[in-house]
Amino acid sequence: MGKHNTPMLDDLEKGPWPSFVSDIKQQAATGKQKLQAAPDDLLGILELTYNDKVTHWKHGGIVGVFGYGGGIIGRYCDQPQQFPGVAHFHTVRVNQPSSKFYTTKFLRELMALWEKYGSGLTNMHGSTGDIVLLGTTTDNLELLFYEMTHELNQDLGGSGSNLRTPECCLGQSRCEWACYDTQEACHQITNEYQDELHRPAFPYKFKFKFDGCPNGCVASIARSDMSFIGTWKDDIRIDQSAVAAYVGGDVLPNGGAHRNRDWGKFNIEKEVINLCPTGCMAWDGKSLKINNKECTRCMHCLNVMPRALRPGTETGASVLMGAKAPILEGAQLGTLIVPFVPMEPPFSEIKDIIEKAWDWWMEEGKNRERIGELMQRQTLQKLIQVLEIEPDPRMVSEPRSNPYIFWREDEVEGGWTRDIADYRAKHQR
Amino acid sequence: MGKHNTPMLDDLEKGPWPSFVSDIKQQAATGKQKLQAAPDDLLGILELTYNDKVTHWKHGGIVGVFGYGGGIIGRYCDQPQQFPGVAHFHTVRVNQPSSKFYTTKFLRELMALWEKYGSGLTNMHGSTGDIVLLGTTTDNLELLFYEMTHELNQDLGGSGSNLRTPECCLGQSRCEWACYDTQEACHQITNEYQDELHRPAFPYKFKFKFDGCPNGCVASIARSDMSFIGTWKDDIRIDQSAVAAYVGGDVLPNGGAHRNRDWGKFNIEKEVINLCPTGCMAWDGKSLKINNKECTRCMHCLNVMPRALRPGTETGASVLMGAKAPILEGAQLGTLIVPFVPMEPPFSEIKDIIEKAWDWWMEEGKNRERIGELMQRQTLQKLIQVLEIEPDPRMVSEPRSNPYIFWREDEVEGGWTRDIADYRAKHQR
Amino acid sequence: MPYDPNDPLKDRITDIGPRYYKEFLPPVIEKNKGKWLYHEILEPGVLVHVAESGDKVFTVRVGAARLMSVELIKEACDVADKYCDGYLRWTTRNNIEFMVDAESKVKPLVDDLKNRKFSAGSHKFPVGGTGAGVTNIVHTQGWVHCHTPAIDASGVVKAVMDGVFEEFGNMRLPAQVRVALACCLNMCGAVHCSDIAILGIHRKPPMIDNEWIDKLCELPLAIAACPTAAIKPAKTESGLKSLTVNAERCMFCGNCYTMCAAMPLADEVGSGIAILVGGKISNRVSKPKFSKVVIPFIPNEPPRWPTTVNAVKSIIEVYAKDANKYERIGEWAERIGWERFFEKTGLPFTHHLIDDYRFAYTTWRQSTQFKF
Amino acid sequence: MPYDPNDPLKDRITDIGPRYYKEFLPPVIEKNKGKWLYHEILEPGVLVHVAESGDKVFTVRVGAARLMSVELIKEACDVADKYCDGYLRWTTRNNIEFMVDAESKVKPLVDDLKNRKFSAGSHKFPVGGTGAGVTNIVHTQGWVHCHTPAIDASGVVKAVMDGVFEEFGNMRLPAQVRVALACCLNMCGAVHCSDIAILGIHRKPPMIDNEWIDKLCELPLAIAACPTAAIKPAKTESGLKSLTVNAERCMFCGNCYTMCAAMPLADEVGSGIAILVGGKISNRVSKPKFSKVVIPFIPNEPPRWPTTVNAVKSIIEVYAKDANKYERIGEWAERIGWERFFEKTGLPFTHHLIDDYRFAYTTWRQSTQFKF
Ligand code: SRM
Ligand code: SRM
Ligand code: SRM
Ligand code: SRM
Ligand code: SF4
Ligand code: SF4
Ligand code: SF4
Ligand code: SF4
Ligand code: SF4
Ligand code: SF4
Ligand code: SF4
Ligand code: SF4
Repeated sequence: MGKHNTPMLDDLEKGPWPSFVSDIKQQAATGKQKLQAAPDDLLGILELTYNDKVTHWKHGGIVGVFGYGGGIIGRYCDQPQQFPGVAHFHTVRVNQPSSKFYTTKFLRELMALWEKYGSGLTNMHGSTGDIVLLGTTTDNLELLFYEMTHELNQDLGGSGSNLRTPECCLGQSRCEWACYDTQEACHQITNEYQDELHRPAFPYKFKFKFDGCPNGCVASIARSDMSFIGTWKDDIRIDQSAVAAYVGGDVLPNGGAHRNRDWGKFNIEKEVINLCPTGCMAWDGKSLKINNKECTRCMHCLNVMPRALRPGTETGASVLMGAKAPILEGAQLGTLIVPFVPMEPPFSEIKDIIEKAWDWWMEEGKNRERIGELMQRQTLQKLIQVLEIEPDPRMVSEPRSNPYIFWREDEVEGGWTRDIADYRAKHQR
Repeated sequence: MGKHNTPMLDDLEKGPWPSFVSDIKQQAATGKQKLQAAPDDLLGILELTYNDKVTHWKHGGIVGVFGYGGGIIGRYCDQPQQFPGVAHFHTVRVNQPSSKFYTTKFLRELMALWEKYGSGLTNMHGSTGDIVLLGTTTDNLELLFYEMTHELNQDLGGSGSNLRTPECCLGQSRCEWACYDTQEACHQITNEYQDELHRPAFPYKFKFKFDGCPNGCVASIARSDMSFIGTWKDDIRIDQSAVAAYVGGDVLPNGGAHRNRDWGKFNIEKEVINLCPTGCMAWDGKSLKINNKECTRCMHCLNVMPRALRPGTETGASVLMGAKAPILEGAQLGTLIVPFVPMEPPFSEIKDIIEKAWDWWMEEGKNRERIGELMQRQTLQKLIQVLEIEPDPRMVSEPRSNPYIFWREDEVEGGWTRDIADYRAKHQR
Repeated sequence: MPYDPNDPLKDRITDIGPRYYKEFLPPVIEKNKGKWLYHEILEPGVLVHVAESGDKVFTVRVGAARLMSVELIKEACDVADKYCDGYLRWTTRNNIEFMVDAESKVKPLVDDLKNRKFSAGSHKFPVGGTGAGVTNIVHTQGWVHCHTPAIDASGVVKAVMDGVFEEFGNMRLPAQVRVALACCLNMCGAVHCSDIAILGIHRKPPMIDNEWIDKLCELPLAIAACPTAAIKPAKTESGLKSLTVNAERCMFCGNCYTMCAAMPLADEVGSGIAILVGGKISNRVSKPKFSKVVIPFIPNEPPRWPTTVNAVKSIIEVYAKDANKYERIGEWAERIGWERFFEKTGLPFTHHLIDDYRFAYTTWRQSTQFKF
Repeated sequence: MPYDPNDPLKDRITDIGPRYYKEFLPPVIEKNKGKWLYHEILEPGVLVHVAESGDKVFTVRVGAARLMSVELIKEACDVADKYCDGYLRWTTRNNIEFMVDAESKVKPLVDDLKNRKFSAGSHKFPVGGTGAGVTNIVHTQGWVHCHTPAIDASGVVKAVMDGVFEEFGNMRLPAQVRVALACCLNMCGAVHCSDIAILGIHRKPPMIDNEWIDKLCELPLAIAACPTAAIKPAKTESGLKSLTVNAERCMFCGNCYTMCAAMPLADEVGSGIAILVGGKISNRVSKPKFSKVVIPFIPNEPPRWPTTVNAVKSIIEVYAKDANKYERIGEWAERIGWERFFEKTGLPFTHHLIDDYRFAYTTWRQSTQFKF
């Protein structure tokens, strides 16, 4: 047993799912981490919290490395005497590589560094995508940063009113549906905007996420202020013989994703044709027809028959904006702003969109106002105008139902200034 | 040609649809109306307006009959010298009988009265449902009212911040789908609340409308602050042989409502089963099955096969509240408040609902605030509470997605008052 | 005895309400009330309802300009006396219904109705308005009687109904098409849930009648009336109490004018028509829907409003060609997607059509599902 | 040369960004990138992707507690060195993926992974998390590191994953079920679009630390932080500048505490868990959806949160029985109607679940369509 008596946490060592308690204890046991007492004291303060049911962490002050306005989250506990090992317990956000592939060499070096300067504990990964090094003291920060940049050629991620660490799905690296290279886009955009990422210049945080297709494996439509979701313009590629194979039962539908339950024989009518949200598919018993003009590329049929159907070849991305969590005005999903944009390096088209949007937001946004909130406050019309794009019915699910149109004076013949006298000449009181 | 030169209006005498211009001219020609010059001058001022494209009517002052705060809309034109016949041109709202059946005897008497005291012009009917007598002068009002009440046993309708004239669909009088007697309900509620109808005591107008079924032929869900829409609890009555007749093509679907176009042979799968919004119907080639528990009584299948399907026999109404036009906060449709209420005379159940809602609205409503707007301002929870009914998922299309719950202090163990000292004892600054 | 002006309260009768509907029910209706089995539309405008008793009632529906003279109503009474034992009714959409209790009585009635015309040629009692067609237009007062309209009502309705008259006497559309007109945002026609709505709108902020406003209006009420808080107190050079309107914040709802006669909005070129489509009231298949603005503005074009008439006609034509049987305009637009609606109708999608009011966010598209 | 504290700017390196992902791609991935043809899930946690070249990559996915020690990561590296030529990756839901380029290499890898356990018995690398099952829970810091939580994160996740472990290693649900946890309304887990969301909420208004608030906080910022304008300036008896909260207007969002450390909300009994269901992110069939609140409050029950675990399990069980193949929880609830969802799950529908925020009206039922 560890330094503290932790009966409740010990109970969490039971059960099949990996126990973070066992893991922290094992780290404590090694004693290799710079903050010797940290793992034990973390368990100690957590056990105390399990008794009190109120967190024992305090607001973090401004903590960081020289010249950066982000990347470190300051954190202090409110029982430093009892738990000196975690009295100061700041986290370090390390910018993960695109879609989180690693060599063991790099990981071992990074872990060695973290043992050398921290608690030996991490989050793999943070919700935004960073490698989160969990808990160290201020005096370790500069050294950690210096060695990380010099020896690992690795930079920090974002926090505060900055660009946050962009993230992407694995895309073309291991997925047949990726409509553009999410990894390359994510990497290039991250490097293009290093200054915005490290030095707060925004009203609030800003997040990019890159999904290779509408399945949304990196949840960009819910979790990023600007979301790039792969799509295609031309026709779904069909291999009719493979379709027949699915119908014949030679291949499991949906890549075997339902294989542990007997759902009966595959029924293409029921499982594909009738579920197509646009009703643009037809199956005549021999061949599958798709009226691609009416397809909204929802991915369902491709998901069900990956061997038979593939996205078109004229690919790019849709750009959505404004997703965020509920604070303050309620959660938002991304709104479709640019239906289709090419996604080839050097990604000039999207950089143009990004910069116009940022200029507007930095100009008009209030303190702690996300761009999605600004869109609501200043209207979608306004955003479209600053992006210099035309209104498009694809931006809305339906036209307005209220007749409260804000006409502009220049749209109304004769303008707005009128002389009441002229009116009264025709209309007595 | 009439007294005034009206070339534009004369153009509206052409074309097949009944010409209100021809009709006004024919009334003018008879010269029988008390306001001799009214029809001609009405055409005159309208022709002038067609030139100016701006109305020539002014705000109406407070005009009415003694003791009533509604029923008359005052109206004056802004060119009295040019059009003396319509200088004063008030309308009289006459409370129509349930679903607007008339004997010629009654109509002739009413028309005689209107010739005797007015312009000889009417609206059959106003948007709320009244017989609208279009245009007379103040001095005629009391006489008109006196004779109407004494000789025609007929009262005025509503206007102003009153209960407005209730209205109903024809219901059981000539429709096989009526789930309750809309005419009787409309008549009894109208008489029960005569005081509210004639004497302004509300923050704003209030409208009742009675639809016999979800088809909504009197548009109550869009046009009334409180809407009573017929429905049933038990099973749809099926006549399988009649179903077969439809399938066999012996009977036209939808009561022949599509007969002037060839839509091909009736296809019960396509036209009924697949259009059922709940997918609760099945057709095995011989008999039609309905899983009534899942039916939401949308009426589609009954509409398509009126001879085969009939509503259940355990009937009543759903009560919806808050419908209104867009001024001010945007249009509203009625919200489902009471899923099912019996609708038998003396209609005590709904009177109870009505009076509780009114008490709340008269207590809390601001000037010119419709009850639907109050519902939005003070929440649906509040309305439910004043009606003393339990929250029901049927009242919403979905539960809230935001987590911003306004907890009440009595719901939270230990209440809200806490001592910061106790907190600090465990949590240092 | 007659009314005595010197003693208005003398045996005064009040609060008696409407006449009891039962006095007015035709015998066949009275007898079979609540016992109807089914109905059929025999031809446009002609319905039969069959009762459990085997009795039948035949209904002939005719269109009517809602603005009606005593003279014309008397003529309708003549018809009812001649064929319907002195009974008739009006529908909730301002059509007239003549009912007879035997099939044999239908033809003579219909023939008579079809032959009645105004001297200038228009029908007095056009038969139709049933089933999957265009029935009468629910409408309001307009320039004939109201002080707040942006457009006329009766004239526009006459022009549009002349334009779609074929559909009034036919049942060849995918479903019923309900057209409504309201001459200002007060929407007395409750057009907000119509298949096609013709709505009068203003586009110029109210003028202030500085000399009179303080005499004619309760200034605080006018200020409070504005949903966008665009109205503020002001003083004229001459020192009179008055108001000013921040035109940038004005959305032309006219509520201030409703409260204050010294703030007129109506303008020869500023006021006109907006077209909304896709609303419905019935709960059939889909839930009731609001109509959506698809044409933000069409100028007033008396006497025949040709642009408006053509817009309504072409929307109906495209719909008739493209929609499925039973599909209302709104259901059709949602199935094909609004981007397709604008493509097929050829209507331009302008910034005016994007919601920017209270619930704007809920109308934006939060999905990658769209059609190129 | 090493870091020099006296001259931090000396050959300082900044703005270099992350490592280039290409350095980290396994050869078979690098070679076939962008040329994958299709995939198949061979068994829970084991995927194969086939490339145009005919090459195959086999992926073994294992669950992980997101809070990980250096020690455990090194062990993962050992596995990757032994079987995967020194490559591995993490998924967007905090699982680890080991990839091999030949089918023959799969079994030894899987067997090895399944045998690795912590001394106390829990798996280090449980295989699963694919297809129509329950994968790892996306979560946040909770009591392990944050100052605003209403609940713990790691402990709740461990308890819930133990409870649904069977579904992690199986693919027998109608569709994927994505569970997420956020320990306060800031929702760092972005749980607002999850099939099942476990959300920490407060129910007591902030306390005011009168003695310190003016020293610790920018009072105007705290006032401005409140979305309901519940916070007003105040003075203590002792005359210190402070704030007061109108508890009636407080909806416990915690934004004031985020801005001001002297306004703590967290409470032993006041804070706890709300359960939301029916959200989704993919555009598959239906558009992305928000999760809806179906259980307004469950107390904190460390260490195993039994009520929460059972709630999640029973919702999944009812869904598994009742939903159609491919149907996400939200699609299922909408098809059967929310009234049925509450009936089938046995969850009570209380006033807390009715929206009363900005878009409340848009969530009310404007139709007669409902199920008894
Ligand atoms: C570490 C992380 C949670 C985790 O355990 O993974 C995190 C932790 C915090 N978030 Fe977050 N957020 C994290 C991802 C998110 C996400 C998810 C995402 O990015 O996809 C969201 C929701 C999406 C969004 O951005 O809206 C998120 C929405 C917030 C918010 C609400 C912002 C809003 O506009 O609604 C706050 C409040 C604030 O910014 O003051 C917040 C604030 C915080 C703070 C800094 C607490 C505070 O108020 O100062 C937390 C520090 C906790 C700690 O002590 O470590 N965090 N935060 C995530 C970042 C790790 C990483 O860099 O990878
Ligand atoms: C006569 C009528 C239109 C018609 O031609 O049929 C009518 C005429 C007027 N309405 Fe209306 N409303 C009439 C039915 C309606 C309806 C339709 C309905 O009742 O189904 C509505 C929409 C439904 C609703 O109540 O929301 C309606 C919503 C309004 C409003 C907006 C109310 C709101 O809360 O949004 C106003 C503005 C106001 O009350 O100040 C209004 C105001 C008016 C005024 C009194 C103008 C004014 O601001 O003072 C109009 C007098 C015109 C005139 O000079 O004759 N009228 N009004 C209808 C009454 C006839 C009758 O009694 O049968
Ligand atoms: C006479 C009238 C009721 C009254 O009290 O006056 C009436 C009468 C009938 N309606 Fe209606 N409806 C009448 C206004 C309405 C309205 C109100 C409105 O339009 O303002 C609606 C709601 C419109 C909407 O949804 O926007 C209405 C929606 C229906 C429906 C649903 C149709 C749909 O596809 O959604 C049916 C069912 C059907 O037509 O199969 C229906 C069916 C019927 C039936 C068949 C009922 C019956 O069994 O007798 C009647 C003859 C239908 C026909 O004329 O084709 N009635 N009906 C109204 C005639 C208006 C007119 O003169 O044209
Ligand atoms: C590895 C990962 C991407 C990554 O960059 O790390 C991934 C990988 C795949 N996803 Fe995903 N998805 C991954 C997170 C997601 C997410 C994000 C999330 O859950 O936070 C989503 C959106 C979830 C949602 O809609 O709420 C997601 C929605 C999908 C879907 C849509 C499923 C649906 O029914 O809506 C598919 C298609 C399918 O499963 O048939 C899909 C399909 C796939 C495929 C089959 C793509 C492919 O051809 O390789 C991959 C294997 C699926 C599997 O594991 O069953 N992936 N996938 C993520 C694995 C997370 C994990 O460890 O469990
Ligand atoms: S989002 Fe699309 S492209 Fe990216 S991993 Fe998921 S399925 Fe593949
Ligand atoms: S992608 Fe979706 S919309 Fe397109 S054909 Fe397939 S199922 Fe239909
Ligand atoms: S609402 Fe229903 S009951 Fe009333 S007339 Fe229309 S169809 Fe018949
Ligand atoms: S009434 Fe509507 S929901 Fe009910 S069975 Fe008929 S079509 Fe289906
Ligand atoms: S809609 Fe407007 S203008 Fe027309 S009658 Fe009603 S209030 Fe008057
Ligand atoms: S028209 Fe409406 S928005 Fe404009 S000033 Fe008047 S009340 Fe305000
Ligand atoms: S969700 Fe709230 S409590 Fe949890 S980490 Fe984020 S900010 Fe902290
Ligand atoms: S918790 Fe939220 S609502 Fe309550 S006082 Fe603080 S900021 Fe305002």
